[in-house]
Amino acid sequence: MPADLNLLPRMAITAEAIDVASLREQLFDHAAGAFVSFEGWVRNENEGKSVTRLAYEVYRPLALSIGEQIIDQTLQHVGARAALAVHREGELELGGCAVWVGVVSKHRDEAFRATRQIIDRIKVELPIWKKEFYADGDSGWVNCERCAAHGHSHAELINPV
Amino acid sequence: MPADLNLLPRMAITAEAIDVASLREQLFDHAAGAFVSFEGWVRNENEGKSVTRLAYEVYRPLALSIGEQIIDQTLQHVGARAALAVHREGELELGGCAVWVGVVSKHRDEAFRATRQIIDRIKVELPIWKKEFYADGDSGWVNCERCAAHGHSHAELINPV
Amino acid sequence: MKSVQVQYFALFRERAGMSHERVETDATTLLELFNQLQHRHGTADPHGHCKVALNDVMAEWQQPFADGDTVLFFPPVAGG
Amino acid sequence: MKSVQVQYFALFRERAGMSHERVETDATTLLELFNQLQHRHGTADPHGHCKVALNDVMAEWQQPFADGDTVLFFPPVAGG
Repeated sequence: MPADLNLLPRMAITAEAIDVASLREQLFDHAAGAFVSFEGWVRNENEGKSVTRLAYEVYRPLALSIGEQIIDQTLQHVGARAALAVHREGELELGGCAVWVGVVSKHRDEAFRATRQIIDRIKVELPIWKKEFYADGDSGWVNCERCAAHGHSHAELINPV
Repeated sequence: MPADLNLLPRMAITAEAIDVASLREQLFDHAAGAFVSFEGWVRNENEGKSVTRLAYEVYRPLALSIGEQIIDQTLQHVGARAALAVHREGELELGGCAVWVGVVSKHRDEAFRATRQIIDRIKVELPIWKKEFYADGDSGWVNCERCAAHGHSHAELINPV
Repeated sequence: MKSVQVQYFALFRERAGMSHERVETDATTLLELFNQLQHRHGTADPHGHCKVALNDVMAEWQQPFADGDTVLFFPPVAGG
Repeated sequence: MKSVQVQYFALFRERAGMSHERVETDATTLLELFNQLQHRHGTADPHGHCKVALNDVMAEWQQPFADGDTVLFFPPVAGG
């Protein structure tokens, strides 16, 4: 795949609101027929508890290098043209955009697959931790999705500290 | 799935540039954790020919009713929260956004699957025809993807008229 | 004989040199009507390629139609 | 004895009450070091849950480390 767009670095961490319009424009490409984007928004409920806000802790050096590697591997593997990803750190309110991933490709199948692969890997491979604050005053660190999928018990970890 | 957002009609046809920021905002929803959008952009090449611009002809009454039905069926089938879709008609320049689909859901899998299903069906079920104009001065109506996938010969149809 | 309104789209419209016309016909199905109008739309066999709608509802080629109906002939679509 | 810089994140940081400390240790693998510091991070077994990085590169639990290295202990991540 030609890499006409000079987008490096393609993974970013920001403490500011994510500017989705600007990110989309960076991917404009006359050789691309498809653009797919994913956004993760702060939801008002998780596992039955009412969420009021949350905070992300990020270890930037490794989050950036692993994110860059994920995007690079995905573009090559899927054959999409270009991709960008941004993850928030710090506090977010309900409805806030916590993560954005965008991919352009010649045809749509590649853009859908690459966007999905990138967000799936970002969620389990980047050193990023999410602390949820609940309506009842509790708070807790959310466990990684991979562990949840494997059915491990993490009672000790999801209890508020 | 609750339908908190009052978005009807959810399928639109427009002769103006698609306002993606406004469409995204219409889907804001504190109970949604995932937002996926797809855009089809006018590409500078199709099947080896250099494309300079294109024009969509749309039969609005059926494009709107079939589009509405596709979104309704997909939301129910996949279990996503809400969706919107817009398709352009008339002339578009290179890089122009020809179609936009956006879906919000509680978790990301539903948003990815619903977005993909909606665009896949829009492309083959709506009465919309694309005429491409080429750098060599030719022009031609593009055949439906379903026919191409089935390997039918459409030599008579892709020749310029 | 029935009198129906026929509408042509995209390639069919360009080939027919018109977007619609009133047609007097003895055809009983939409397929028969389509075949009688081959000199307009230029296509010998619509199956698997083209679609037909009757009074703004998608229809089957073997479907009958009535005097006063509106018939829409759609060449292969290509949205997106 | 080796002297290493240890960094704790998220839940580990809160439990340890510190983000980093200098540790003198006779541990030979990262797993041994993790277990020696259980009174800080509070976790008995990191396998399948937690990750470790050595000098800003992801590492294996059985990996050795050297005097002067920086060791990062990551509780289960949850991006997005």
